[in-house]
Amino acid sequence: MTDQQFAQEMAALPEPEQLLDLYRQLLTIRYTEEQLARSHQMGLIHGACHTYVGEEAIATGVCAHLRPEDAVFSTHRGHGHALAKGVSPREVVAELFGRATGCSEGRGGSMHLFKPEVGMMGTSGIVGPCILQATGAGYSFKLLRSENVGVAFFGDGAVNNGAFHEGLNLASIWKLPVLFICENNLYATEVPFAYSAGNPHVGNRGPAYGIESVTVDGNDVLAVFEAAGAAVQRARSGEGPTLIECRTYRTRAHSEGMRDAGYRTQEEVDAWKARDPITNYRKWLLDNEEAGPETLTTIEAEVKDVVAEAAEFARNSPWPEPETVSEYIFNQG
Amino acid sequence: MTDQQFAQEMAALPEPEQLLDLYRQLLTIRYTEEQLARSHQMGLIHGACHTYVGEEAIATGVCAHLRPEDAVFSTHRGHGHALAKGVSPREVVAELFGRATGCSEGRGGSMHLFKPEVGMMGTSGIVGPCILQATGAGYSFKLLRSENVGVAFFGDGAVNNGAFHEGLNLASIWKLPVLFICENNLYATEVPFAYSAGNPHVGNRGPAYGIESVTVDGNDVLAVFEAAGAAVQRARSGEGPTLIECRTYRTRAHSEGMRDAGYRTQEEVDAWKARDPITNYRKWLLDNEEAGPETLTTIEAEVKDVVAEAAEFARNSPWPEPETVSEYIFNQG
Amino acid sequence: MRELTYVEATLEALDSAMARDRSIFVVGEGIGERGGNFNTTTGLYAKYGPERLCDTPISERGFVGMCAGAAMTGTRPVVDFMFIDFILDAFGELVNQIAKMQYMSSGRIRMPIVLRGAIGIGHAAATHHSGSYYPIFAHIPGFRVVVPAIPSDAKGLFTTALKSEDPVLFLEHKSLLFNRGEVPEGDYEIPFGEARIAREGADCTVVAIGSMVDRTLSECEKLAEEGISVEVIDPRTIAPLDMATIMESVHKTGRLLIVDETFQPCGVGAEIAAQVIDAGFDDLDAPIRRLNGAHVPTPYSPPLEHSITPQPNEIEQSVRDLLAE
Amino acid sequence: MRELTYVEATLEALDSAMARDRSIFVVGEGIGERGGNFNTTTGLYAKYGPERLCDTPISERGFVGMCAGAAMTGTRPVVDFMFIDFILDAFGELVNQIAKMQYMSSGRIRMPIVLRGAIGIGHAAATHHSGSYYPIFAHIPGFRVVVPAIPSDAKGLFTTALKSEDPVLFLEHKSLLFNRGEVPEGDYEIPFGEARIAREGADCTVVAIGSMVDRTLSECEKLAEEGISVEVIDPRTIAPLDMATIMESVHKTGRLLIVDETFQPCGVGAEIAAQVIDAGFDDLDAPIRRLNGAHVPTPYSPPLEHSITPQPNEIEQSVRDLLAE
Ligand SMILES: Cc1ncc(C[n+]2csc(CCOP(=O)(O)OP(=O)(O)O)c2C)c(N)n1
Ligand SMILES: Cc1ncc(C[n+]2csc(CCOP(=O)(O)OP(=O)(O)O)c2C)c(N)n1
Ligand SMILES: [Mg+2]
Ligand SMILES: [Mg+2]
Repeated sequence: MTDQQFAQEMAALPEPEQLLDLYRQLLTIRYTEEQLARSHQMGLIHGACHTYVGEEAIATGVCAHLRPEDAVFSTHRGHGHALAKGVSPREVVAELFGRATGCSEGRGGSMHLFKPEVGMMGTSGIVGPCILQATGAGYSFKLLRSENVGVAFFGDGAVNNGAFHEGLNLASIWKLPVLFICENNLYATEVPFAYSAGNPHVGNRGPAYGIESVTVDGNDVLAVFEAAGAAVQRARSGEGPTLIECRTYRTRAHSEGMRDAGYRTQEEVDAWKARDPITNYRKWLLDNEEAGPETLTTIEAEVKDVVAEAAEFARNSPWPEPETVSEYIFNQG
Repeated sequence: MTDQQFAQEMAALPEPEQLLDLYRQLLTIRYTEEQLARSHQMGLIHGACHTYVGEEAIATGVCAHLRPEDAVFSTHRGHGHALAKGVSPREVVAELFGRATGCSEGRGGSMHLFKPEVGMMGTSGIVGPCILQATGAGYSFKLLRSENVGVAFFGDGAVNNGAFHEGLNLASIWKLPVLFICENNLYATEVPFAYSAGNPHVGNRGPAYGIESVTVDGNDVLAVFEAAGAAVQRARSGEGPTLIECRTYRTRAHSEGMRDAGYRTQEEVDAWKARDPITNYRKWLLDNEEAGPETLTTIEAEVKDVVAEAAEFARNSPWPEPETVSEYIFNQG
Repeated sequence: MRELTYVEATLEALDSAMARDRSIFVVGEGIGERGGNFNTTTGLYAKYGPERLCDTPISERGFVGMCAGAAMTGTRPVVDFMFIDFILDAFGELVNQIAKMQYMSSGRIRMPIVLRGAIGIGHAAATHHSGSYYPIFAHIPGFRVVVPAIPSDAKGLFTTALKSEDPVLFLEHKSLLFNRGEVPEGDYEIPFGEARIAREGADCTVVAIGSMVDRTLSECEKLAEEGISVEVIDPRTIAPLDMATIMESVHKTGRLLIVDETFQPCGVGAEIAAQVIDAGFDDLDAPIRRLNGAHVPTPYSPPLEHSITPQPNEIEQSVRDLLAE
Repeated sequence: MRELTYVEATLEALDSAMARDRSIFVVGEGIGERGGNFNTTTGLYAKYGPERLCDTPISERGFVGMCAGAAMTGTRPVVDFMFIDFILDAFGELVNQIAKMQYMSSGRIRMPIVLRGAIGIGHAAATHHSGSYYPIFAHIPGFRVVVPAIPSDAKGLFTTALKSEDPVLFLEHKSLLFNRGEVPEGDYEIPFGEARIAREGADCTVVAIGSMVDRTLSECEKLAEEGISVEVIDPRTIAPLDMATIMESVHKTGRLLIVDETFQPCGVGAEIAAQVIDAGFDDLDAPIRRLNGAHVPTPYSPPLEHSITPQPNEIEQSVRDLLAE
């Protein structure tokens, strides 16, 4: 199937009322990340902190189609996925602050966010496993005859990893209900994908596994929404997995506090900043008269408050008790 | 590049005198394998024994282009590669008999054949590593500014493994002098490749890694010879790796003593037996008047003798001394 | 009581569990219609079909990681590795994901996965098909590690494994697979962390693991004729390890030998010895001795291979040495 | 003598070796122009270029297997993992290929590969970036396992590693990397298998590993004020393990404590204890004690993380307890 045919098969645009939900979601991620970046500078976050600034459209566009029973598996850059899947800013911020009220009760931190109650099955400090685990969720859902889907979010860096190859092939041969969402932000830390991959395209890798694949503008929330909608529909109706390459860019450093020079030019950063997914979507909403400026300003203020309150909540939350440190290793005993 | 363009770029046919060497090599593998199969039945071989019967054209056609300094890395089905790379039938048979005179001094057995002196860098009981190690040989050769090449032989089963993905990509991005020879015999033990791979073709996987790839008839020693010649030339002249899918079939059981029914039909086996690489090549030599029947009969008798003598040698060889069992773990100490 | 082989015993447990619990499925190479390289799934494909007996590509990392995801989302995978050596390609998934998942998620995600395979040295399988590696899994927090020595234990412990919410490594020594023994009918569970006293005795304690249990017991019969009374303990699970039973025995005998086919450095014997010397220092009348497989990759040739595992005469001699101390 | 940080010390060794030996090359993620996540290759890219400081895709299994093949064919790869945790995805290549290659080939193939990375708990790195895993590598035959505690040892041992024909795991604790210490100029080698007596003493022996060495030494100063004289031994290499030095010390002191951040079960402390109880039973005046990191995946939150490594007061108390026995 060509990309074009695939596009025609895609689900429709969001319903009007969903358009504002998308905007709210984009902002929730952006403001939370900016809050985390500030908190990191203040020493309130203890380990690494990889923000999702510039890539918000992807988690937002994909997760808009998901139910709590759908299972999301993510990476080191996973705050946005957790938020979009329904983990509250409170729980995310508190987790990064290392507090007992965090979504992993302080055991996880930035790279280990869990809330199975809403289908957030974890972020991972290791590149690769999320692809396999999403495939496994697909296996469960198929075996259990449910209509749920498994979703893996991963970076371009994971594409060169054996987990990508094995996971996509397994999902293909058993036609599992899985979405493989590659967030191609052109770099793995400072190593360009164009250097590290013999084939610098991801969206054309589907045929190597006999699965559908497509490339979309990852900074365009509506484009992501459309492609993901079609893929979710395919998955739920038993037609198997889809690989979606979302071309995007992270506009902050790889992780907070790290240098952000020497490997990419200021022009490149500026060009991508001009394609900011939130600014552009805001403009689209206004241009298409889907919302007036007051509505948007109100949403912005509301989200700001939610995030500020989340940081406050996190700061005031208790630390986990050292006595509990050996709990949860096993379910039994 | 299309397959056709690629074919045009290929090296020429073998020189006339080489044609008989190829025949001799094919027979050496076939007779040695048949000897090993008989010895296995007699209890002279102690572990597993995977024969190469039906696939001899591949090792023969590829290794005809290699020098002792070129490095071959192989699999569990590696007797043919060892023989074609210059390990003597004596050393192979003695190794399978577990004798001190074997090419690995009895430490290895069927799946661990080593003779670095002729560039036989090992067969492996684990599916996958040979792909990576051949890539590494390519890295060495590039760094050392030599013209040597690394060669990996592996089955269709390895294609679904992460090692394939990672190895081909690494060889591609650094343009390493490596040949990836996939011996697609349609099954991994009893599991059909058509079942286990979302994409049942191997020869079209090159573009996923930005490398050349081609499919040839693995039962046609001249076809393999041509494709390998072109690939070796490319590698030696710094143009990078090539993936060659050789379509073939093993006509004996996966391993000696194993059942060989229930997963493939007698018709399929018979059809492939009718395409026997040795019978067909013999016919080609006669039809094209490259050799008369007496010449071929003489070669056949000679090789038979060599193999019989090898078995005799192995039977009369001493066992390794248990006192030496801890030698060679480390180079020092 | 009727007798079954070790493999038949686990097959009975698996069949019964799969009949009872539709969320159990098995993955592996050749475990479908073929019934497994070691007959570990014979007949199940016909009963439960291809989704629940799922033949896989040679993608060990892939299907282990996949099964982790499945276990996290409501099903109960059993990974059948054929030879356990192949698990090493999935080691990252095991250590960083499977073992840690319950902890990282503060107990809200479960990891009911069983990883099974044939271990051990023998049959000239050579170094890529002779590994055991259980001391490594006991070192890592988060695994249950089961090494049954007899068919009835294999069945009871496998039943427990198939009901566990935790990741279980179920390791079956190749030289035991076709041994026969009495096996009760019907379902029964043997809890993890309870050693079996394979033989009672008063003069010396021998802890023997896996295939070493039978080898030790035969020597004990000989020693008994001379009036030497050896107590033989089979821990059955390496993690959790039933130190209480071992401690109690050493309290009685004052002497301890550990016989284990796997490598000595940082092995199970080391852990047992270290715990006994810490908590049972005053009980000891002699040094603690270990007999292990040689610290060497497994060689192929039979005389070499034979020389690297603890032999009956060495077991006997070690007991005599301890009694002479 | 001039002082260098631990990282500067290994960098000096690497630079010197690379200048001398053109067959040495380094692979890893961000070890090229960037100079390594922990500055382990700073400045070398400019000197030796992209072929010898080779940035890799995130293909740990791939580049480890590749480096195995390179080591087999005449070059000397150094794999820089940044965090050693990432090595687990290459475990199959390590155990089944790298560790066994010399043996399988009856010594005719060499495996001069150095695998380095940052280990250890600290800085809220959480459970995917806090592993050490060296007891596992000591368990497997075929590896040299090096865990330097001070900059001068780091330089000398790294120089030895870079000349070794055997596979070496060179493991650098994150909390030591930027510690300063006196480091001799020029090339020098420290042989594997020779422990360093970090402090002489007569009353009790403490074997401390990696980051635990300094932590133990500070406590010993306090105890010395009370007249308690502790001998502190830093094994420096876990494989080979210098048991002679430890044995000799225990012969003198009669008491032994092992302090190690890694997990207790089947760990290095277990191995040391088991060897001492076997060969040094009569030397012991007290049980052998071990202090280890808690047997739990590393939690993120600082108070939890802090609670799982052996703390100074626990070291002190353990020594006191042993002396009271
Ligand atoms: C297996 C593994 N190797 C290395 C790392 C170190 N690491 C963390 S993030 C990262 C880059 C990831 O790049 P990409 O997948 O493109 O994601 P991005 O950070 O660009 O979102 C690396 C190499 C890791 N976490 N896991
Ligand atoms: C990593 C790994 N998994 C499983 C096996 C068991 N095994 C040995 S041979 C084989 C089939 C290999 O098939 P293929 O690669 O197509 O080679 P063929 O035997 O057909 O030549 C399998 C699964 C193995 N050796 N290594
Ligand atoms: Mg990226
Ligand atoms: Mg095959």
